Amino acid sequence: MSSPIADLTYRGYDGPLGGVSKRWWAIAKYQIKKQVKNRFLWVLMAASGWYYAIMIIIFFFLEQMAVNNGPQGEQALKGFLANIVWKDQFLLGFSFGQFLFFVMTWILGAASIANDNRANALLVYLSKPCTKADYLLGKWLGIFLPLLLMQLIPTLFFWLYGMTSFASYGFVGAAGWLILKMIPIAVLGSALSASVILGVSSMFNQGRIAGIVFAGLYMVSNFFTVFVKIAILFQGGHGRSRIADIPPALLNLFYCSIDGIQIAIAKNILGTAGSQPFGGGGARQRMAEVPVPSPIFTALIWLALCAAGWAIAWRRVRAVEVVG
Amino acid sequence: MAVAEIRGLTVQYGRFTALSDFSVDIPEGCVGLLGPNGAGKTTLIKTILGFVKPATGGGHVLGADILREGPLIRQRVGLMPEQDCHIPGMSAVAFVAYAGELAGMPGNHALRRSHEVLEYCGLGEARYRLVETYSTGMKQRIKLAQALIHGPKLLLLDEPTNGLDPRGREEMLELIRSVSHGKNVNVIVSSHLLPDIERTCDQVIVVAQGKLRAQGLIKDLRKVEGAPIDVELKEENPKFMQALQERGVTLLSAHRNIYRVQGKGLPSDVGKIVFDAATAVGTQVRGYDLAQRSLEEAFLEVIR
Amino acid sequence: MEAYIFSAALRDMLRPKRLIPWMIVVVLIAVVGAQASNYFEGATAVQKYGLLSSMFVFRLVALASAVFSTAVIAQEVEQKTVVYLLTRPVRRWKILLFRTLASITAVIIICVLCQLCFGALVLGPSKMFGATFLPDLEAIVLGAAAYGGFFVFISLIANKATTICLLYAFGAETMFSNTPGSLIYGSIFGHMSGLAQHPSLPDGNGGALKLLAGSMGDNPIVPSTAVPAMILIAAVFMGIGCFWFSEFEYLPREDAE
Amino acid sequence: MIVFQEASRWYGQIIGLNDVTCTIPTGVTALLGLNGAGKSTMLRMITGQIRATTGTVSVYGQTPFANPEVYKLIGYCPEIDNFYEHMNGFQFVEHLGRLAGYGKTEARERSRRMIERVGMADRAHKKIAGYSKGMRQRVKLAQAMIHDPQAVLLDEPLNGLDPVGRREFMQLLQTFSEDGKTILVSSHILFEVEQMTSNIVLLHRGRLLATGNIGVIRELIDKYPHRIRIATTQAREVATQLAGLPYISNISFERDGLEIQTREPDKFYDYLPSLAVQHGLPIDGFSSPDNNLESVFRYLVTN
Repeated sequence: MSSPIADLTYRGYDGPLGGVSKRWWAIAKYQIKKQVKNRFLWVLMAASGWYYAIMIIIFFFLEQMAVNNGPQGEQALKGFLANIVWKDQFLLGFSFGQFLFFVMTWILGAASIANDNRANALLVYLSKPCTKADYLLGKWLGIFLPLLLMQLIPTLFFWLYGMTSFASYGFVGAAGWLILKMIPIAVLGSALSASVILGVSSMFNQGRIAGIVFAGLYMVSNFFTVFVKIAILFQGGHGRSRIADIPPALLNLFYCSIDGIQIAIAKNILGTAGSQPFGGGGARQRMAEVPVPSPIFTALIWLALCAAGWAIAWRRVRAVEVVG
Repeated sequence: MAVAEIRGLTVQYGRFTALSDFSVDIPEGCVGLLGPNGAGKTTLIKTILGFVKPATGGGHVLGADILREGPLIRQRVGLMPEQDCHIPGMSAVAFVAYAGELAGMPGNHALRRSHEVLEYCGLGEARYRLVETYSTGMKQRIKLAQALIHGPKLLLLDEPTNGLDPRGREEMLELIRSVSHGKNVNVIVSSHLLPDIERTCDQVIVVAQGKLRAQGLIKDLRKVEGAPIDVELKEENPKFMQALQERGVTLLSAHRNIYRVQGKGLPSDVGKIVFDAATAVGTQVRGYDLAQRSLEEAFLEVIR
Repeated sequence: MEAYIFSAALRDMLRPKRLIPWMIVVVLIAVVGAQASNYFEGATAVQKYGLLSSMFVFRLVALASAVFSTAVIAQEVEQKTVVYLLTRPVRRWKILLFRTLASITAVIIICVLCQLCFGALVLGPSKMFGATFLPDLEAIVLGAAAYGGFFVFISLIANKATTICLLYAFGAETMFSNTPGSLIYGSIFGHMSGLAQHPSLPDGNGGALKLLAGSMGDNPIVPSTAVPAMILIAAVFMGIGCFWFSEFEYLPREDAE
Repeated sequence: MIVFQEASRWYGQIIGLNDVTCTIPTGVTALLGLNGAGKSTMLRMITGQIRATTGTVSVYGQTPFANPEVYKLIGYCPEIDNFYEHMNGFQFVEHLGRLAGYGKTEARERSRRMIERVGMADRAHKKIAGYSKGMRQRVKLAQAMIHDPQAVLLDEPLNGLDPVGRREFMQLLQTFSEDGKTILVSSHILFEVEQMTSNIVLLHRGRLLATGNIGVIRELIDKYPHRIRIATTQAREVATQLAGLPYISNISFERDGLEIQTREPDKFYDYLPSLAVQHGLPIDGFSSPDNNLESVFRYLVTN
């Protein structure tokens, strides 16, 4: 007996309802959707590949020269390529992107839990069939996946350029499989950043403050990295490297920062200590690079930082406070 | 058929016992949950949501076990928390839809129903606005909307009128009444404002010191022994008492301009005497009814 | 009364939860400083100490001032508890003045501790109370006062005071003190260095560190002008601050619904 | 004595209070109004946190803005739920007592007394961070009264208290008012106000709508139409009698009686006894849903 006048008062919901597991995906999906709409992030991503971009431009001009100027140009290109160690280029690109990765992490993650804390959003999450683990995993994935994507895209772009333009110069053999190494590097690096910012964000109830603290943490820890760099560059002041004079324990300080540990991962996985940017330096006056750290050292710091981030977040997010 | 049955539940936080050997059957319909602060009300709500790890005892909510099936319970129950809460940076409609997705609704269903529920909660025109910009009254409404989105069979409302002004309170109570009556939604309202409970609920559960103190219809709780009558005068009038006593009506108590009297015979007979007495002393009767305790009086007596 | 405002504020600012992180920073600075001092050839211990304490200890004064000055009023406004302060039978300027003094004292305590640790590690316990000690102490005390007065005033008038203060201390001042010309007179840090008169490193040494220590340009400031200048800065800004705080409304924000 | 003289206050373009003139006498006065009606603005002006944009406010003859003399005379219990959370309740009250100018021993003694008076003696040494809403309200009240002020201003003090606490709180206010203090309570829980006081100041959108005591409210009640329910077994006979009265505008029948509507309640109530006494009709009871503050309020703010 349906009435011709529709009943617009409240009615129950009889539509489909999913199971109560995998709620984390709903959270992650929302986070990611929100993040990818942020155009500024894409700009930052493009900027983070600045080293690759400059290299591509240099290569492009040298190639043009080789095409237009005949053997002379060919010579110049070959000379330049001789100085280029491909895996070092990936290392450099990744290292030089670090600051922008940091900014991206900040934007992606600083507010993730902090703003929820302020708005009591946890009450909404936990009064639905979401557990604390769902919540944290969802938030973490919401930072990790976009960050991973944005770390990989410039690398992938450079690799594709290499594959298409320098296949005949031995790129495939020397660097063709490097992309497979860059993936775990980006995965580990993004996981680290995401875990740390998750922990920091959970400690505050204003995204702004969490961001400042994360930046502070980054800057302070980066002080070690910068300090070692300066020590290497300026020590003695005579332009010659005294890296051998610096005790290894102190050199390892280089890796004791958020940037440093990611560079350490990259060095471990790529298996190179790196070289001067833009193929510079050559044999003439090689500024020594900080040597590859022991993989165990790297793994320990990485694990400790990730665990710390998660542990803090786990402690700070309290399911018990849902009511009252 | 009870909405929730709890059997022999003891919950302890450290040395503090929040609930001790607590058993209750929460009936269908709209039930008021009363109790002073620290009485175990909050713990009971947590129990119904499947959040507590009791020392002993157990129970079922909507057929799901409170010890093992917490998430399942929370999919069937909607909670409107006491504190302000929202998810920052979202418009109302996105927020409520997201809450639906969190409860397991597919995205498109959630969005459709989000519009419907917001419309119903009186936020139809403000649904595209950011929740942060909402006023207190609107924030209460959106909390209700996010609790209703997944069509729960049981709705828990924790202080739903907190911070609302008289107009907002009335609208909120009207909303609660309309969901709880004839829509097949069971409601548990916890509130310190007893008149709100009086207006929305048929039954109450009174909890104090971790124990169930009373349970039953509000009507029964408010009954007064011996059926006396309350007479309200326009103004206080001491002569009125005397006039009553002369006519054989005993005065039980007087509070400002309200007099509780006990006479013999039917209410209408007593009424005649009262009118007569009032006319004799030249005062005006403004109200005349079978005495009822306010729910507040009843409550204070039960928990004492 | 005034004594109570001061001591209560000081106790609050130096309660363990706040003090412990600062102590960690102090120890960290001392350790890093001691490590760093191993890497300058041909410089005496005093020269190294001078460079590094300008770089670390004096910077800590600015940093701590920026943080503690917000605890004077801005934080109370933010957490809305300023209402309790404003409705007490005390003149408002007294509240501000004595809380400011408390924050300056807190900064001095932390920075002097840092100076002591730093001196003990870089110069060694026997030499740390040498010729540099008193001028440095004076620079820290007066610097804390000048920064404190200035930053508290900023925190009264601006919303994001900490950011502004840090930008001033680490951005503008670094630039002022590294550029030639008279800009350096506008830098509290410049006055502190002028007062401390740290000897500079021999030529060709230090490089980028000199930039951080703010000793690239020549510092024309001498102690006899630095002392009155810093006292003046502190007094003027405290004065304006007291006036401002007494005359203007301090409502917790976001309440005009 | 708190006096407003044509006082107005704007926040930028937003209106807080618009041209209010009134006097708040000793005893308990309730400040009523919807959200945003200007209640908090009014209290902030009295406590000298903000100035009047135009007009004047005077508290015991003095201008309150940043005036320590005024703060000696008034105590303020703000609406905010913010404290120095790391302190315990006792420390909080003592701290504010010291700031009120008392020495250590005196402040301690006063805090102890106040805390006892607000019923927090057993819980005062727990951290405020762990307090429930009710405990917070009590601590806030204790700090407002520590210096034994002449006037106490309370912004929504009953919010979040449970019925037991509320009753105690109201009794507490009653004892203060019996001591001859001025107490101004803002609230929007009207049934509580009714129990607390007979004096009201009603604000609506910044304007002063009504002020006065229960007598004024009575008159207000009588000025607008009333619905009155009459319980009787002979509804139709009663209706026949009433139908002839000029001030009855509507009669409807209900399950156990009838409901009438009248434009002049006073006259109707005068007439009513004659139904029972002269016409011998059985009146089992009668009551009016409009006979309370809540409906006066609704009436005033919707017109």
